[in-house]
Formats: sequence, structure tokens, C-alpha cells
Amino acid sequence: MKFPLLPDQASLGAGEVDHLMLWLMGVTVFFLLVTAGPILFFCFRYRRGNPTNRRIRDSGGFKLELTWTLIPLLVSLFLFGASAAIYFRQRHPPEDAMEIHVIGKQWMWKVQHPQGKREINELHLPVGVPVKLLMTSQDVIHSFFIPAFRIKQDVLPGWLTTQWFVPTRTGDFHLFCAEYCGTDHSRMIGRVRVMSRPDYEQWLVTGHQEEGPVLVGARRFRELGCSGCHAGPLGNSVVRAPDLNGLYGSVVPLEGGKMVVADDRYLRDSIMLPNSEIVHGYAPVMPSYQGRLSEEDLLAVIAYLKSLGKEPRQEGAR
Amino acid sequence: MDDERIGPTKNVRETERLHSHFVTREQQEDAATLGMWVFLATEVLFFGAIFMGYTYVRWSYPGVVEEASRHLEIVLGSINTGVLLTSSFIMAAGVLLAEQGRHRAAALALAVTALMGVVFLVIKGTEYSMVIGEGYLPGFTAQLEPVSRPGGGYYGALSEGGGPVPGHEELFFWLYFVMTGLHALHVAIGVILLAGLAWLLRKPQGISLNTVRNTGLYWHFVDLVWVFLFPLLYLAGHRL
Amino acid sequence: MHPSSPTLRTFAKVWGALMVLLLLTILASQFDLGRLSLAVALAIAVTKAALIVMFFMHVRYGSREVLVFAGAAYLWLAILLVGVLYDYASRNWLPGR
Amino acid sequence: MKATEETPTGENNYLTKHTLRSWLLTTDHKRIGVLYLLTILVFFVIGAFAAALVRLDLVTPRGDLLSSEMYNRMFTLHGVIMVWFFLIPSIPAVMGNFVLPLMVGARDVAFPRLNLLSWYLFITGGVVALYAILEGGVDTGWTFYTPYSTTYANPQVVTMVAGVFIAGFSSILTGLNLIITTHKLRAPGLTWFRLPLFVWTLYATSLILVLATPVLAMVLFLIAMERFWGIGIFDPAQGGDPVLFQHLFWFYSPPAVYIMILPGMGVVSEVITCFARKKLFGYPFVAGASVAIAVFGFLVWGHHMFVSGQSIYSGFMFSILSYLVAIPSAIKVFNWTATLYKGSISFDTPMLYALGFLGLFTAGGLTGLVLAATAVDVHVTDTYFIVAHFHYIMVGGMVLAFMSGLHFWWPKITGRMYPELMGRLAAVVAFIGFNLTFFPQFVMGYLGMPRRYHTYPDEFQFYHILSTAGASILGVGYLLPLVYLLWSLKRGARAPANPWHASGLEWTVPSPPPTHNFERIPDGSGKVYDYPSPAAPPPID
Ligand code: HEA
Ligand code: HEA
Ligand code: HEC
Ligand code: CUA
Ligand SMILES: [Cu+2]
Repeated sequence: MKFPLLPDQASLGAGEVDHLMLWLMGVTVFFLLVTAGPILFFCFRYRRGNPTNRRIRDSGGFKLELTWTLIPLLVSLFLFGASAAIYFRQRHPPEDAMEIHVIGKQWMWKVQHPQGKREINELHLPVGVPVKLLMTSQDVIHSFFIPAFRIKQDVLPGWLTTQWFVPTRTGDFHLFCAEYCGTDHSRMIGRVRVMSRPDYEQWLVTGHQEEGPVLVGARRFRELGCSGCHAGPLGNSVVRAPDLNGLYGSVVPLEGGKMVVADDRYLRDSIMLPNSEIVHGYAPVMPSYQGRLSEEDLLAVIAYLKSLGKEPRQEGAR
Repeated sequence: MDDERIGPTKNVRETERLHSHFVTREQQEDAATLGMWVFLATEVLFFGAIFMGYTYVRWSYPGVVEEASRHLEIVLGSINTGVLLTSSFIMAAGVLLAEQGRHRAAALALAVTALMGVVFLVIKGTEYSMVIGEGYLPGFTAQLEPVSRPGGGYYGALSEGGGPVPGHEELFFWLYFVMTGLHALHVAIGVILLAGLAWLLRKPQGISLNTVRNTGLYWHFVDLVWVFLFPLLYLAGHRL
Repeated sequence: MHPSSPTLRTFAKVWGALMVLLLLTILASQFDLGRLSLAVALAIAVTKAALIVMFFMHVRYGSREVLVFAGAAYLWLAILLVGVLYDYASRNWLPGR
Repeated sequence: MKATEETPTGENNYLTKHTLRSWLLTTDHKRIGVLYLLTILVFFVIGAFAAALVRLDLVTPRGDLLSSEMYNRMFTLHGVIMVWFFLIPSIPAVMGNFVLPLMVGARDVAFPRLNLLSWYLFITGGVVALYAILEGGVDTGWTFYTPYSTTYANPQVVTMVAGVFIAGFSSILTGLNLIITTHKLRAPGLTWFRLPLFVWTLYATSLILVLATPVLAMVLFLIAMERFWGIGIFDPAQGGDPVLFQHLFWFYSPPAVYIMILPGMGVVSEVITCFARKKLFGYPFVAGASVAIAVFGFLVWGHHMFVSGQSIYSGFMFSILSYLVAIPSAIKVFNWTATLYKGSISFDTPMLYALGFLGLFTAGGLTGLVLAATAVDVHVTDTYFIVAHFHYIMVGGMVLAFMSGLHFWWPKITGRMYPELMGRLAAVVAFIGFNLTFFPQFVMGYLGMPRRYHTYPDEFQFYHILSTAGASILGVGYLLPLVYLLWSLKRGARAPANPWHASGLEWTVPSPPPTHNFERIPDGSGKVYDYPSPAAPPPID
């Protein structure tokens, strides 16, 4: 029977987390020693019947109190700072990360790669490439957890959440669903297979081929009538709707004075809940697409919107 | 000095029964009053949680709330606010009268307060039926039994099932019904309490003064909740 | 028992003030003051509430303990509202959550 | 606080009347305490039975004992029962009810009838919750996360939620009673800073009970509304927000976990001072820390939501606040340690449990610091690391404190002594079994073993087997007291009024206390923890 002590370390961030964990363990052991040590010693030394000096000098109680308030306080602040810095990095994907779509449903993970390749309960990754997961759920809350990468993020219905990592080692690792989601929660597991880059390219072109999400998104954009209003700067549309070119990542002024960054969440909400954030200077006439767009299509449309302005505009969008 | 406080416990004087575990009447009354306040503190947080729900909806869909709010019966709502505020005044007066020993006048004040509570409830009921009549009772187009939604996911299933159109006005109307409904329940309880007290107060020593006071506190609290409900629900969107 | 006791006249004045405030809030709500609308509505509601608590509920005449418990309830409510709103407000601060 | 003339036991104590009616209609705080004791023990047995099934099932990676549905219902049952029907009422409703009025020199709690009502609500809530099990069981976990609980789980969720809702009101009433009793019924001369620490911690606990439980009540109510009518406030499909549910639930729950530790801290303060024969070191600091924990406990809820989709800035805020709430706990631990210094320490059963509490609470609390570190929590959240963290505090801390208090006040409650040797043996067995059960869970949690998993990859089996082995030892550690305490009811030696030579007003009355506690309301102006200098030898029995 195996009894591993530490999990595999297979991503860029994993080392950092383990390092912090080491510090935390140090603090834990240290404080356990400074409490348990004296307790055991006093219990022995001052056990009843043991003749020993018990006379107490009236010594500085207040100073003592101050010491054991301040030291933990400082230690705490240090731990907070160290962890917050890592947390911040964990939550901010680099701009150039490869984007993989993940949809959770009871009880499986559906994955689509940018080139269109799909898989279920498996995640093939090229080693050394920053990867960002764009995730949503079709039913309840799940959580995408790869212990070897030390990452986890809840996946919510009606939300887009993201997480990112850079795999550093080839091999097979566990993929777990970490948020309780019903009967087969414990079977919503899978395998992460990190491969060398050539192997990954090879794997992408084997088996069943599909269109990439950007292409699908472009088609949906037309079919759903988005292009009727959002016709681009040169378009000749009846309704005045904002130009979506280069929208992703820009700062959008909203009606009411708020400014928001057009991130994944913003794009999603703009389509599903157009009423919640109105772009300044436009009428709230955009219909909600809730109920008309499946999770997959939604992710595809968003992928398409993000491609606008990055690449030369696709003809299909017209 | 201590001996005065420790006196024999069976010595029950006047109308108010001194329970055996209290030493003085004042102690007993203070305990009851403070108890009432602590209870009201729990009520604040009970309602507070649903005010949080309201805050979420207003924060996320300000336009929706404004729009939906226009469909409530602002006139009835305003009248009801007046009724409740006035009843609170009469209640306060009733307590004052009871303190001065004018038990009949106090009984009358309490009865009027209860009556105004009833008026409030009647108006509320009218308002409900009007709002429902206009078709704003949400949800009943939706399924009562939760169904699992195979395959389609959240968005897919909704369009197929032909369920409610998600414009989020629903959220507002739900909040309206749940918040005012819970409030109305509190009013109803208050009415019953007040009516009972008014009845007992007919007799000079029918009920202890402190009970009247504490019931008054409860009534004012119910009023207080409404003071916030009214502008948040009814006045969110009535603009010229 | 208590230092100063309320009188019917004070209560009547308070009632008058409440009625005025009620009219005021209805009136104010009819104008679009932008984001100020909510602030005004809430300010008036808080004033009304304060009048009721202080006078009708005798907090002005009562003990400090009562004031503490009444205050605590609202403080705790504020903690809840602020904590959650902080989350909602800060979600858009930077791309990605 | 000199002992009043000791009236002979036997004739006229609170246990004298035997009719069922006299128990079911009692308003005596002592009897209600005993009623609570009996009921929470029943619930503990049910919760422990579920734990035993969970542990046995996890021996094999495939989960051969139970089906997945069954497993999920079992851990939900275990969590719900243990939290709301055992641990929360454990010390406050049993010992709080029994001891607190005695400690403050009162004849009863402020509102005895409400107190009885609270017990009936508790029973009703419990029966409703158990009915939910019979009806088919609930499998949401004790956290009832939406939209699973509102849309996908089976309809018994509503029944279960109703049970917890009702029990919540019983908690509120208990809290209210204890607060008012402490404010208004203290004996003359008994100022706040002369109160035993147990009273302080119960006061802090009650504050939380009263201010946090109503939020839970409303959340549960909204779940039911969502179930019945789909009001949608937590449902993203209708524009609601599932994370709002988490905010509201956790607004209640972290304060609630302090409900589940503060009373334990109080018991331990009483026991340590008594068996070290010293006054508590840094009394005002420990008292203040109790209230600080209660207040700060309300500011940390987001630390359960670091990966939930909450904004990272919220994450930062809740992380630092979680660190701040640890400081008062640290103050307490250090003051207890300092209390032992130059004491005259004896190792009776309550003291053994209290020492166990010190170690295990500290260990569990320190792992809480690991969880408060956002970056690490991302990895360990929803794994067995969490399970280990909270069992260290709740079982290693609070349950041991409960046992400590139970043994400490057993003579007062029943008028009988328990067999000391058996007591010490059980304490040691429980300590060993406990560590064997839950320490391996830390390791497997960091390895990535997710919680609420019915089946798991083979590499975790070794740790699961260790844990189950530990649980059987721990089980023995619980069964032993059950047996010898029952035995002592009939056969135990008669207890004197103050078997431990402890200070405190509750020891000035006979064991078991007379119905009205005090002949005359005692004088409370004596010093708290007024033990004779530890340098002097203790009085002999
Ligand atoms: C009685 C119950 C109890 C108590 C007292 C605590 C106390 C603490 N808890 Fe725990 N906790 C739970 C019960 C409890 N917890 C439960 C049930 C869950 C899981 C819920 C679920 O998901 O089902 C949980 C989960 C939980 C999480 C979320 C994990 C996750 O799901 O991702 C976090 C994160 O911050 C946390 C932190 C803390 C901290 C910082 C303390 C602190 O208060 C601890 C303070 C104590 C000490 C620190 C030890 C003594 C101090 C010293 C010896 C001095 C040294 C100190 C310093 C350097 C500061 N707890
Ligand atoms: C509040 C108090 C409390 C208490 C006292 C306990 C006590 C115990 N708990 Fe519990 N536990 C929780 C609160 C508590 N727990 C909560 C809140 C959860 C989260 C639920 C959720 O996820 O929703 C949880 C979850 C939980 C899990 C995780 C389940 C999962 O995530 O899949 C496990 C697994 O080991 C566990 C084990 C135990 C054990 C072994 C004990 C032991 O202390 C019990 C010891 C008793 C016995 C073992 C029974 C008596 C003995 C016998 C009958 C002898 C024979 C026994 C054997 C052969 C094993 N608990
Ligand atoms: C009836 C016309 C109409 C249609 C059809 C329409 N939109 Fe819009 N859209 C608008 C208007 C007007 C706005 C600006 C007001 C607002 O924010 O709601 C807008 C705003 C947006 C924004 C935010 C733009 C910014 O600058 O911040 C996005 C993204 C968007 N739409 C995407 C889509 C997509 C994707 C579709 C199709 C699935 C779609 N729209 C269909 C009219 C439309
Ligand atoms: Cu999906 Cu758990
Ligand atoms: Cu917590």
C-alpha cells in the first residue's frame, strides 16, 4: 500500500504554495512547542505534592500580555502578506495564455481546446505553456481541482470563472471535482495529461476534428442577430449599438458613472444580463440571450468577441 | 442594605406577580424590557438578511428595480405608511396613559392601535390583489416541483420549457411579496397582542404596565421595518 | 424612575415630524436625482427610524444597556451589508476574478 | 464566598420529585439543563453512528459498504446533527443552563418558561430533522449550498431546513435567557469583573447566538421559498446569485463556530484554575478576549469563499480579518499556560480533558492559520485538510471541553462521584484515538483528497485506514464514560457540596442543589478564583 507524503509538484505556482506551506508549518510547530512545551513542563514541575518553590513574584503581567499579543500579530501580518501576494498571482492570468473552455455538469467535465478538439474528463496540456481555463457549469456548483498544480476554482452556473497555470512536468495527474455536487460527486474525476509540445500538437490533430470556438462563435454571432445591431464601425445598422472591436480588456464607461473593465465576466453579463450594465450613451434595447444560448455557444461567442480587434476581422462576421 | 433586596420571595404585592427568582420588581421589569430589546435585535438581523437580498437585486439590476417599482400601488403604500406611523403614535400615547394610571384611556388607545393594524392589513390585502390582478405574482408559471434539467443546462432548459421570461422583474416582485408578507405577519401578531392587552386593561389591574410597554416596543419595531420597506420598495422608481 | 419622562405633547410633535418626513420622502422620490435619490430616501428613513427609536421606544429616557443592544443590532446589520457589497463592488476592479 | 451552612443532601433537592409530569413541565433551570443533556446525548449517538458508517465505508477506495446516495446522506446527517443538535447546544444549553444561574447567585434564569419553550423547540426541530431522514434523507452537506439544495436535491431538504430553523429559535431563546440572566440576576456585589470566566464566555456565546442565528433562519426560510416557488434570489437562471447564499450562510457560520468553542474555553478556564489551585492569569485579558472573539468572529465569513468566485479583494480582507480573530485565541492559550505556572496541579479527569483541549485546540487553531492563508487555502479547501482542521477544534477542542465540564460538574448535577480511575483512562483513550483519527487527514488533505468523497483513488487508502482505526479507539473513548457515568448514578459515592474544593458560588450549595438554589441570595462580593496560595497545601477531604 502506498503512502505518499507530499503531492506531485507539477506547475509553476506549486512550488510557491509549498514554500508558503512550509512557513506555515514552521509557525504551527513553533507555536505548538511554545505552548505545549511549557504546559508539559509546568505539569511536571508543579504537580501536586512536588515540593518546589511556588512563591510568585508580582512580575509584569501587562508586559507579558503585550508580548504574546504582539508577536502573534506580527507573525499573522507576515503570513497574510506572503499569502496575499501569491493569491494575487494565482488569480491573474497572463494575457497571452492559451484559453481552454471547461464546462462542468453532473457529473463530468467537458473540455474544449482553442483548436476545437473536445474531450471529456481528461485534460491534455502542453508542458511549459501558460493555460487559462474559462469555466462555467450547466447545473450546480462544481470545483475544478488539480492537486499537482495546487489550484482550484469553483465553477458556477450562470457565471464565468477562470484560473490559470503553467504545467512544468509531463505526466498524468489527478483532476477532481472539489465542490459537493450530488450523488456522483466523487466520480466527477479525471486525468490531466501533460505532454511535450510536439506530442500535444500531434494529439490535437488525431481523432475527431471540430471547428474552433472562435469560428463557431462567429457563426452564432450572425445567426443570433447580434451582427444586425453590432455591425462594427463601418456597418449600416438601424440600431445604435457599440462597436465590439477591441472591446475585450478595455475600460467601459457605464450609465450611472461606473467604469468597468471588459473582462470575461463582463462579456458574459452583457449578453445574458444586458440590463445590468448599460454602456454609457446607449439605449438599453439589447435583448437578453438567456435561454437562447447554451453554455458552449456562450463560451464560443465570447471567444469570438475576444478575437475581434486582436486579429483582422473575420469575413464571417458580416 | 442587602437585606432589603433579599426579602422573602412569597411577598407578592400589588397587581404584578413577582416571580420567585427575582428579588425586586424593578429587577424583574428591567429584565423583561432588556429581554424585549434583545429579541428585537434578533428581529433586526432576521429582516436584515432579506434586506441584503434586496440590496443585491438593487445593486445588480438598478434599472429593473426602478421599472418594477413603478408598478406597485404607491398611493396605497403611502396611506399605509401614514396609518402605521400614526398607530405608533397612538401606541406611544397608550403607554403614557397607562403609566399615568388611566387604564381605560390606555385600553382605548391600544384598541385603536390594533384597529389601525387591521386597517393596514386590509389595505395591504387590497394592494396584493391589485398587484396580482395586474399579473405580477411571479413564479406560478414556473414548476412547483423542482425538475432536473437534462442536458440543456440553465439557459437551454428555460427556453424549451417556455418558463417565465427572465427579465428579473420577477426578482423584485418576489422580494416585494416576501418582505411585505413577513412584515404583515408581524403586524398580525401585533394586532392580536394589542387586542388582548386592550381587553385586559379594561380592569384597573388587569395587566402589568411593563407588559404594555414591551408590547409597545414590539409594535414600534414593526413600524420601523416598514419605514425602510416603504421607500425601498414603493419609492424606488416613481420619477417625474 | 427615569430622569426625564416623555409627555403626550412631545409624542404629538414627533408624530407631526414623522408625517412631514413621510410627505417629504414621497415628494423627493418623484424627482430623478440620479444616485442621490436613494441616498435621500435612506436619509429620511433613518431620520424617521431614529425618531421612533428615540422617542416612541423610550431609548432617550431609558438605560444605556438598551441603547447598546439597539445600536448593536444595526451595527451588525451594517457589517453584513458592507461585507457583501464590498465583494460585489470589487469584482470589477481588475480583469478576472 | 464562604460556603453557607451545608444543608444535608437527599431530602429536598431538585431531583427529588420523580413524576414524568414534573420533568416535562418543569421551569427549573437545573432540570431543563438535565433534559438538554439527555437529548443532546441521543443526538450525539445518532451523529456518531453516522460518523461510524462514514469511517467504515471509507476503509475501501470503492466504498463497498454504502451506496453513494447513502454515503452522502450519512455525512450530511452527521454534520447537521453534530453541529446544530449536539455541539451548539452542548455546553450552553446543558451546563449554561445548569451552572450559570448558580454561578451568578440566582434562583433561576431570567425567563424560566421561555427556557422550557426553548427545549421543546429544540426537540421539535430535532424530530423534524430526523423525520427528514426517515422520509428519504438529505444529501446536501450541512452547508445546503444553492443551487444544489434548491433545485437538484430531493425535496426532503425543506423538512431538514425546517428542523434546523426551529432549532435555531431554541438557540436564540437560550442565548436571550443567558444574556438577561447575566445582566440582571447577578447577586449583589457580583460585578462583571468578579464573574467566573465561564459566565463571560457564555455571555459572548449568547451574543453570537442572538445576532447570528436570525440570519441563518432567514437563509433557511429563503431556501424553502425557493424550493416552493422558485423565488430565484439564489438562482442564476433567474438573475439570482448563488454566491449571495454563501455570503449569508457564512455570515452565520463562522460566528457559529465560535459558539462551538467559546463555552469550551470557559469550562477550561474553570477547570484549570481549580486543579492548578490558582487564580486565572490575566483575567481581564481573557475576559476581554472572549468578547473580542465574539465580535471579530462576525468579520471573517469570506474565508470560506476564497475559491467561490468572490472577488479577490474580498479574499484579502477576509484573510487578514481571519488572522486578527486568531489573536484573542492566542491570548487565551498563553494565559492558560501561564496559569499553570507555579500552580499545584493535580490530574483529575476534568483536568486531563482540559489539558487535552489545550493541545488539540491549539493545533486545530494553528491549522486555521494555514487556511486563512489565501494561497494555500486555494489548494486545501474542500479537502480533508479542512475536515481535520475543524474536527481538531470541534472534537479535540469542544467535545473534550464538554467532557471536562461534564465530569467537573457531574457531582453537582447528580450528587454522585464517578469512578476516577475509569475517567482518567477514558480521557487518555479518547486523546490517543482522536489523534490517530484526524492527524492522517491533514496529510491526505494536503495530498489532495477531496472531502465528501464516497470513492477515492487508491493512494489515499492507507490514511483512511489509519483514520478509521483511530475512530474505533475514539469510539471506545466515548463509550467508556457512557457506561461508568450511568453506573455512577446508582453506585457512585455520594458527592459532597464541593468535591474539588473549587471556588465559585455553584459549589456553595449542596450537591445536588435544592430546588431554589439558594436559601438566601448569596453575597457576590468575594474575589473570583479565590484559591488559597498554591504554596499552601490543599485542604484534605
Ligand atoms: C469550533 C469551531 C471552529 C473554530 C474555533 C475555528 C477557528 C478558526 N478557523 Fe475554522 N472552521 C471550522 C470550525 C472552526 N474554526 C469549520 C467547521 C470549518 C469548515 C466548514 C465547512 O466547510 O464545512 C472551518 C473552516 C475554516 C476555514 C475555511 C477553509 C475552507 O473551507 O477553505 C478557514 C479559513 O480561513 C478557517 C480558519 C480558522 C481560523 C483562523 C480560526 C481561529 O479562530 C483559530 C484561532 C486559534 C489559534 C490561532 C490557536 C492558538 C494560538 C496560538 C497558540 C498562538 C499563535 C497564534 C498566531 C501566530 C496568530 N476555518
Ligand atoms: C460538531 C461536531 C462533530 C463531531 C463531534 C464529529 C465527530 C466525528 N466526525 Fe465529523 N463532521 C462534522 C462535525 C463533527 N464530527 C461536520 C460539521 C462535518 C462536515 C459534514 C459535511 O461535509 O457536510 C463532518 C464530516 C466528517 C467527515 C468527512 C466526511 C466527508 O467529507 O466525506 C468524517 C470522515 O472521517 C468525519 C468523521 C468523524 C469522526 C470519526 C468523529 C468521531 O468523533 C466520532 C466517534 C464516534 C464513533 C466512531 C461512534 C461510536 C463508536 C462505535 C460505535 C464503535 C465502532 C466504531 C468503528 C469501528 C469506527 N466527520
Ligand atoms: C437590438 C440590438 C442588439 C442586438 C440584437 C444585440 N445587441 Fe449587444 N448591445 C446593443 C446595445 C444598444 C448595446 C449598448 C447598451 C447596453 O450595454 O446594453 C449593446 C451592448 C453589447 C455589449 C457591451 C459592449 C460594450 O461596449 O461594452 C456586448 C459585449 C454585446 N452587446 C454583445 C452582443 C452579442 C454577443 C449579441 C448577440 C448574441 C448582441 N450583443 C446582440 C444592442 C444589441
Ligand atoms: Cu461536481 Cu462535485
Ligand atoms: Cu470560518
